[in-house]
Amino acid sequence: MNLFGKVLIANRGEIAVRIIRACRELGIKTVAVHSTADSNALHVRLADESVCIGPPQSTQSYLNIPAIISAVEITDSEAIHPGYGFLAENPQFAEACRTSGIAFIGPTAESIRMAGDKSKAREVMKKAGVPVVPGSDGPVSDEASVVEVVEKIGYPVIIKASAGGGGKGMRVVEKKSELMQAYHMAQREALAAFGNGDVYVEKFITSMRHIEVQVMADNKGKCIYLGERDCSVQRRHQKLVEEAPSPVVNDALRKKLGTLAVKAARAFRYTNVGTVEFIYDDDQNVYFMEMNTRVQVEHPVTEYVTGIDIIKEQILLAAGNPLRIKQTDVKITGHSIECRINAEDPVKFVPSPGLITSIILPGGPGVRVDTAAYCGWNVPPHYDSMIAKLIVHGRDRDEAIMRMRRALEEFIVEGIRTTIPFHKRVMESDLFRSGQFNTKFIERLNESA
Amino acid sequence: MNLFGKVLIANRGEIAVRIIRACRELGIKTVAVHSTADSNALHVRLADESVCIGPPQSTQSYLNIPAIISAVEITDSEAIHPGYGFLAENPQFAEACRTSGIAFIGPTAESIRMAGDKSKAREVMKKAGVPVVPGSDGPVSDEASVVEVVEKIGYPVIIKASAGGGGKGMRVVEKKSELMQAYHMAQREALAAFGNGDVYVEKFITSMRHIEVQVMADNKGKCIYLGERDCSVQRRHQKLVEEAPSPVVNDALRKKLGTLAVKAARAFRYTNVGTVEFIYDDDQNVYFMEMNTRVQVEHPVTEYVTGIDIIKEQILLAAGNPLRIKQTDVKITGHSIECRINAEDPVKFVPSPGLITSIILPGGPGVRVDTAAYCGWNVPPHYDSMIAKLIVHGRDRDEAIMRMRRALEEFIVEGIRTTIPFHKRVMESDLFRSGQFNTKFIERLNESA
Amino acid sequence: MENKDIKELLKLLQGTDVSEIEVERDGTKVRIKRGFAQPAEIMVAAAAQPAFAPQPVATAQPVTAAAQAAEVAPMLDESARYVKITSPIVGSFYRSPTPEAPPFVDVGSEVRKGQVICIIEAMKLMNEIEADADGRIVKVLVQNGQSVEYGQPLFLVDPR
Amino acid sequence: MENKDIKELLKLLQGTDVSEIEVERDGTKVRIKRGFAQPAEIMVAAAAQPAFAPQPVATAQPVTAAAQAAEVAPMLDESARYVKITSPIVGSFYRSPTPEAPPFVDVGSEVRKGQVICIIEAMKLMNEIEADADGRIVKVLVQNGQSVEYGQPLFLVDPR
Repeated sequence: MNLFGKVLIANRGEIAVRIIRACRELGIKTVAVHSTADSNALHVRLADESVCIGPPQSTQSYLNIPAIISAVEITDSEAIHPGYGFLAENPQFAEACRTSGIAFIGPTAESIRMAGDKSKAREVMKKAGVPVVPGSDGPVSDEASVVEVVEKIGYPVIIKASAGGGGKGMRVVEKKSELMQAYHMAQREALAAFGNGDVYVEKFITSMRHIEVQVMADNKGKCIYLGERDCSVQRRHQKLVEEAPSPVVNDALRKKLGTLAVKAARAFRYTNVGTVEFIYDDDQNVYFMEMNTRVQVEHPVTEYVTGIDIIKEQILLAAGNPLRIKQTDVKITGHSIECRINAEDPVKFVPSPGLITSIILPGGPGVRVDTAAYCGWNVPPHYDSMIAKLIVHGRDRDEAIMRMRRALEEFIVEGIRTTIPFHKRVMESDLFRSGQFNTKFIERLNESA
Repeated sequence: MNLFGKVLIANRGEIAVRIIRACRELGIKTVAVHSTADSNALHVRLADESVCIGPPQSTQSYLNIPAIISAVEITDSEAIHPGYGFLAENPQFAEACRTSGIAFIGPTAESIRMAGDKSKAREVMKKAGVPVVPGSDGPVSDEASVVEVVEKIGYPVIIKASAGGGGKGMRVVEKKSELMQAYHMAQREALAAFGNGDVYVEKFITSMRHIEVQVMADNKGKCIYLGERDCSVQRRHQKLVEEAPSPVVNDALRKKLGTLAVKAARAFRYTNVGTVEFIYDDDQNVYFMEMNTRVQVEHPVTEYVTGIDIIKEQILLAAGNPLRIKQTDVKITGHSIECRINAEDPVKFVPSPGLITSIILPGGPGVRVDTAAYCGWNVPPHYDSMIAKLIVHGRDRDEAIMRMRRALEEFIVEGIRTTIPFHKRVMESDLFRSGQFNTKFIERLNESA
Repeated sequence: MENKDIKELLKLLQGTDVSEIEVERDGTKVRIKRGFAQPAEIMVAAAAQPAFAPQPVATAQPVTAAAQAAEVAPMLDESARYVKITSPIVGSFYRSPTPEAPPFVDVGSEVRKGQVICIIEAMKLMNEIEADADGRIVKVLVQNGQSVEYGQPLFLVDPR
Repeated sequence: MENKDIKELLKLLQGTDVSEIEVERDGTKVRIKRGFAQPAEIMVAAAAQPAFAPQPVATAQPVTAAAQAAEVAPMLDESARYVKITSPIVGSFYRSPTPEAPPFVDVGSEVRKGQVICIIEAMKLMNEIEADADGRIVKVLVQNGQSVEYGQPLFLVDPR
């Protein structure tokens, strides 16, 4: 088995801690990098070595490619794990690693680039036979083509930047009178944000579930899927609760989604762990949404129901090993739910950084906590507000929900506000317990309150 | 399904917290009882209500039957969960509950009494066809009978008090010249300790593994086993590390042990969760050792490999429900190990109570922590020194060991000393990793150091 | 670290020009400060909760009996000279021998050590509780019929 | 550490001009302060961190660069009037432009703002680091060829 001797983790917070755990279990030494705001962070305390790479602002520290490459060099690391966010889906970073002779724990720069260009990814999927939302073939370059596409697919539509992401250069159009203005606005925004004014048009699906499939591929052409995750509980496209399996996916649909996901991964020439996100609409249509070319925040729910350590497998794959798990080895057992605990006001979702004066984590059977928080830690205001992931497992969905309720009940954090009370409301709601909801869950939860 | 409305927990520490968790998941209200030394204890903070039942000394608080029954009465509780230790195996307590119309979450007083009288239990087992260590038939009442038995079974032998427990009234005899003195000494000790001078003789097995089987029985005559636990890593009969499955038990032996355990439980007319402990000697003989008529400290390793919440099932059984798990539903998946973390010096095992100034619990995949400790808690000197149970699960024994190593590595406790360094030594030792050891493990570990 | 060790420490300091000493051992921390004008100050900080420790009971779930104890606390501070009579057992508190009878004592009653002042029912048994001090009842802290836990204050007494 | 050890400590202090000593050994911590006429109390170690915060770096795994920073800390406290020049990037520290050449600066050198005082190699590039203050080099804090992290002190300068 090929193994790295030392891995540098180009991230912070719970995912950096998660990666240190996987490395330790594989006998690999770890290097933490950190900004000056994170000198006392848990990932720094737990790693074998640490390097301060810059001031608090991410652009000058966690997004600072030269500083990170230099940290690899001065610590003699062999590989970089990018985690999620920051540089994880930046093809230039993957390339910089390759140029410097550093193993990048993720797919190739080419796969990242192909999946990251949304209009290009649509084409690749169509060619591979993976259904995409009805829309234009590639970018629409003039007003006439826009009108033609929209007349074919019908309103509402969404105009998106080809190079896009993060909601920029996106416009939903409900009726004809708004179409042209929206088209030009989207082009202008896309140009300003990405230096590329290409936009494309898609049918806008208002009522959907967000269902995604975890895949794993080696560089010998083998690729498997680990079942789906349902991430329909979202607030402004921000996932808040995830679960596996999805309450609306049966064995046949699971196989269908899995097969499509593997097809998508192969089309992107994918060679690591990744996630293919699908739209599942009210008419039970499945459409490719996008591929996330990195490990995801919600990977633990899949780990819980399959017993597979995704991060460990990811590292082994990046070291050039063949997949050691066969598709037939993958069994889904019980049900798992994750709640993202953010340092935010639980009603208004306003960030609440500051000193944690007391923290008592839940424990006992079927409870997992992934966190970098501890008593006496000062949550810095510079980064993402997620301070912990609370993940439970039960024999079935009902047991998992009751377990999540009691775990939230015993999770005590003092000094800052957290979204724990929000999650209690979700778990107690009949809507969540029924399993019958879509991405408008939060709106409906607030209406019923 | 029958359910209690409110359960009083006649215990403290991690097991009280464990029981609160199970009750919460079943929607049952909880009442904590506590001594004045435990006013700030976590079980008191987490329970729905709490009652102070006496001063720090256990005899006047956690062993004070009238105070506990009164606490049930003033809180209108329907049932008592005794946990382990304290009153859990006291038949008078089970009887007092019955007399007062309180459900006792455990077997009947008769089963507790029958299994608690060791000489009687031997007889019951022999009659039921469960092998016991060669020895006398019941108590030996005169010198001639002692000699007769010993000549039949050969040296070394052990003389034990019939009413015994906790090492009192026990004498190992290596040769004939020591026999009579040991016999009389054991009688005298037994009389002093238990008010009953009856003793019996058994072959003393010097080299053995401690293997026990978890059973569950309802009051409709149904009884199943949940596989075995191996608890051979002991120090002075104190278990330190437990695992499931046992590295020396194959499917055939598992079935044999399970069948014997169910036979034993039936013979004791057992009606709750319990554990049948066996001696497994170097010649692969299996002998009944004793039955523990309560939940055990090490139950989590079985929970991890079976996915069954033993405490929840226990409460449902005590409420009169039939067993809802069939023997064929019980599947052993992966491997689980538990380390008992004590507030003790890791070399000399001297208790180290005091203020916990910092505590960071391990987390991530396959890690469970059962504890009542938190940052700012003052570990009282009056009770058992176990402050946490660290339990891991892996796809196989090797993964479980590596996971335990990394979990111990990230488990930080400041302010008091703990046995974490001891457990690191165990997990790193070739002897433990080989799986080939017996109850002399600690001696051999120290020799090799 | 016991008092004899502290005593020994104090002795050690005699005749030295040491102004302050701090010793931490086995979980006990002792700080001794000396001065000419003021007497020696000894601060033993063993059991006291440090500032950062979680609030003990207040943050927990509502606790019937403890909540009342909390109400009482400030009053006790105001009147440190009063003695409290606490419950020696868990049970139900009754102020009179039978529902119809007048209470054993009331605010203003003079009580003597050993005098029965209330009943606590536990396990269907009526336990007579006696005053453990001479004095005048200043306040009855528990309602008739209410549940009490071990150590819960029942009466405030102005001792004689 | 027993009382006899403390006694010995006290004896050691007699006749010295030590005003305070702190000893930690085998889990016992002793701090002794002397004299009544001494100047204002300076408690560097205590003030450095709030009592409740976990030790930041010291308790972690050995950390190459941070360990050196820790060594430097007390010195900085002694000489608060000195200015430190810190590394603006991560990389390898070199005192001279080529291995054969003399160092850019040495202890005692007068430097001016903007003057190149060392090189830090990062990503195969040699980055010239300039002094950000006028003054005299008091100490070179990093060995030639050693790795440095962002913000790590490189030189102590007595400013003008």
